[in-house]
Amino acid sequence: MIVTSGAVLGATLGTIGLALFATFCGLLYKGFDRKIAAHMQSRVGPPVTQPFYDVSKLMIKDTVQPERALTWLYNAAPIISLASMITVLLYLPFGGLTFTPVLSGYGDLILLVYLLIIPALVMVAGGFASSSPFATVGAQRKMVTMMSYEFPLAVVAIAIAWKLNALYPGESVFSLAFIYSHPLWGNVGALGIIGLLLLFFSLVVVTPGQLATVPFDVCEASPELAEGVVTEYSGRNFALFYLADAVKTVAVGTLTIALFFPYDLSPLIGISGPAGYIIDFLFFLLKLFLVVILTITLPRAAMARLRISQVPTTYWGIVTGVAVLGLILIVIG
Amino acid sequence: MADAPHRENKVIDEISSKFKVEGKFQRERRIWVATDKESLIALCEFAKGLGFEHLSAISVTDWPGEGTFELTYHLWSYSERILLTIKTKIDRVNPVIDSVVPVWNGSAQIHEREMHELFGVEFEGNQDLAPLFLEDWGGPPPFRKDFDWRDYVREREYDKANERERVYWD
Amino acid sequence: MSMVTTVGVLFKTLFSKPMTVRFPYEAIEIPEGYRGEHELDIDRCVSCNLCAEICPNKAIEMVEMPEEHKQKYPKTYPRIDLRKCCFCALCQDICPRRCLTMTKNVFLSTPDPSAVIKNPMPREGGQ
Amino acid sequence: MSEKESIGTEQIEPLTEEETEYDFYFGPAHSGSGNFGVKLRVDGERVVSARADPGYLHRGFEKLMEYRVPMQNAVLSDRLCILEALNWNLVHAEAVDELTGVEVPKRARYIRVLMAELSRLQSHLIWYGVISLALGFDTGFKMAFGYRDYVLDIFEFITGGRVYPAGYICPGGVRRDLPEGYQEKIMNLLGQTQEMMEKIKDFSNIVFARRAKGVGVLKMEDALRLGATGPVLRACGMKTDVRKDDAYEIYDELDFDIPTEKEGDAYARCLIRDKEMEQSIRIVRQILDRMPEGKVREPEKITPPKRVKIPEGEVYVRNEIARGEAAIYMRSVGEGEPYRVKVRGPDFLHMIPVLEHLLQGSQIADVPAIYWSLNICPADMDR
Repeated sequence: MIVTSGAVLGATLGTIGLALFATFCGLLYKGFDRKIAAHMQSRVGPPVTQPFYDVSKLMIKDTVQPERALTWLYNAAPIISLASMITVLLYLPFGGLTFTPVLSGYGDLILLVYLLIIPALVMVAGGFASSSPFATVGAQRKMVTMMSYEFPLAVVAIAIAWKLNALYPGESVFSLAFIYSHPLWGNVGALGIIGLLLLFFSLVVVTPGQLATVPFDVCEASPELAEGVVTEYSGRNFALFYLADAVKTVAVGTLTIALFFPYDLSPLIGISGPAGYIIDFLFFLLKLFLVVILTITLPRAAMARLRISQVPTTYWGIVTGVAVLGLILIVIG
Repeated sequence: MADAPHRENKVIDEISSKFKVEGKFQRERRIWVATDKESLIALCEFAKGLGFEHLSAISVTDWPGEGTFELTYHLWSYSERILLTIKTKIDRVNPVIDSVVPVWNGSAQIHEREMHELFGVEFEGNQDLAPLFLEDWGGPPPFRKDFDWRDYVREREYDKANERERVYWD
Repeated sequence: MSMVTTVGVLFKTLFSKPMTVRFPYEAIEIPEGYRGEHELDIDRCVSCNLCAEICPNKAIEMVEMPEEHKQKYPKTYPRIDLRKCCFCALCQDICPRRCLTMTKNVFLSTPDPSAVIKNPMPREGGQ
Repeated sequence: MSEKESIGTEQIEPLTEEETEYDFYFGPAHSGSGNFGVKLRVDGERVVSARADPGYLHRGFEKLMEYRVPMQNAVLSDRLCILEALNWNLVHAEAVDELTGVEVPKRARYIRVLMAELSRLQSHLIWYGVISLALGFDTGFKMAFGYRDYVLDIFEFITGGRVYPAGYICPGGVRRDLPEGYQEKIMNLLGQTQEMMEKIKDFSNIVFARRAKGVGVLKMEDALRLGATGPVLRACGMKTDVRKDDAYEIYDELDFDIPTEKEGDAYARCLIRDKEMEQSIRIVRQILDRMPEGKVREPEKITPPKRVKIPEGEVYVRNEIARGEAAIYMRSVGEGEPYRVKVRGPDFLHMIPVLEHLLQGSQIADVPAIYWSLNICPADMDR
């Protein structure tokens, strides 16, 4: 795969564009999430643009560094976590079918799953580096959560790839562009549909684990660990972690859409050309909004936090069982 | 409680038969017994036997005039539904008394620890009399009558320049 | 399953009116008898000093009037230091002439420290 | 780099194998603990031992009360624990009444119990809010404090202050009569509280129950030994309530029953609170039906501090407040100010002996659940 200068230019422009879009969209969706969670609790809640105020305020605050921290790792962790999050975006298909991922040819689903680990891993390293007992316990818990949700995530990826391979032998089934353009709902039997639903359910349960929102926010459980992993972070460092979290919300949401709802609106209503692109893009944003509400806001308002000992049992026990069952059903269906 | 005074008097008679103390029936469900320092532990064990298993509070009243500390043990019996208060006087200069932790272990220990910190009463037999509220407090036990906290604070913190503080001090 | 009822309640609340009130724009009406800022009707005050005695925090002090009002109000009148006051209204209850009363005004935060000392002012002078 | 010599990695001595325990401070500057600290000796996630570290809210109430007249002490008494200011007002007012031997008018006694029960109601709502925050259930916390505000509106309407009634229940009765139209305001408040209690039942879903069940189990004999009282003791199965055993005010004329549980764990303590809220609503309803007419305070006017005299004597008054048994020992030698006041708050026993006993051997994740299931309030422990 020779790399032409045009591709490099396209990639850099794509990266900058995507990074801006994802941060803006991530913060906006976090604002929606807080607003809707507030109304669910019969209160008014902050304005939708509150995350933007938060980040801008954090940017102007100065960073306080603990004396016993491992200075280089402590400061590098937020930067790496945001950078790795943006690289994840390059492999994700945004917008409708017409927008192929920026680096579509160079990576695929497996790479994506591993890239998603880096931000969490770096946050853990930052937690250990800040050497506060709260952060240390928070970091240990983050590792436990990471190990637990990787398993069902892998099962979901393999199940879909296996089915695609069965239907279209010889294609590069792991490439996201391919997955995106061949939805599975149409061509699986009745059992397959149930299998896909089970897989979708397990991916929905994995998302709060990845984003550390209730019921899996054991790593920054405020009543126990006073902000947990990010206890010692403040000012710009904390702002970078906050942005990485926002971008991760968008990334995980887009992954869910890519795997399960890659449909477009424009062919249905028969508009093509630039108008179709815009409609597809807006439809994509709507889908992302619904996914974010379903996976983050609803559990946040409805459930209490799990104990750290319950997190692995839930993931390895129930969620993986559901995912494997889904896999079997797809195989038969 | 139809037979109100009868129950309380029955308890008083039982106590005064065993110990030479004069019990006072104040009102329904309230008995006050004064005893001397030596027979305190025996009386407490006897009271616990009678059913007074809830040690509600231990309080110390400071009588600088008589030069004594007066300790009051407030005991409640869930079965009899009566409150028995045992009072005893100890010398004020070196206030030492046996600890009731063997009788009510658990709640007695923390009450005594507080009274030790605020009045300086030595409870023999209570191992953990560490400071409770007032960490690294330099002055004398603060709740004694002769400790005038206003002078203590006036020398240290009263800054004459601040006009608003004048009301409190002069 | 109880989780379904929880989600049901959440969606019902989502579409009903929130309990919270957006304070600067809408406000819950403060009832009568609320213990807020003091108001002194200086003409009926006989300076019996009861309010200064009963005040638990010694927030009230009896002071002479400034020169220009001295001949009209020769006695001493209560000066209230709002920073010490805990708004318990004991002074209002004990005042035999009911001339020291508490209004409903609780918006007392002010940047300038001198505004917190309420000196006794004649009525027409206004607070 | 700051010019101060900062500790590089080589100076941090590595933890040897057996020394895997380290100290873990839960509070006081901590989002989950109020102004009270617990020093936990932790091995990984397991708490080896706990040592309470009180004193952050010690204002020396007992000494302060020795320099003030009973009316001023009444204002002071609602700061003993602001989460249930009116209950503490009642304890102090009764102590002074018993010393002075004043015959409190009938209407004042009814108003006193009415306000005490409303204060218990809002204190239980805070309890539900805070324990659901400790378990991570954010909706419960926000809704509980929302509905508690309706109770505060009633306090504002009757006593003139939302959180601080400023000695509304004072020696001799209450400071003001009930304003016009209090009946239907309180009736629709009870409706709103019932609405919240339905929501509490709907919200007790699997995740909430799973976090609290079997956590912080307290056996009955430990509870008695460590001096636990009130809901903590009733959750272990002991059927006792100071309002029934040592009846004060008009509780002997009201009928209500005492809910008890058996397991004695955090979830049982939560169930006890829900049942007690129902009982409180029942009491308030009975009082509203039988509110007599008449004066509201024995000496109508407040006697000036110089001429106040408390007759010589000593008294020990016990009340059942939301957290447990609250008591005041008041000793007077005939002057205007009490000679000695000993305040016994229920949390003094719940937060040091009981908490240290329960935290031993628990998980870090359970510490807030245990901590807040005892409904602790550092104010009436430190005094």
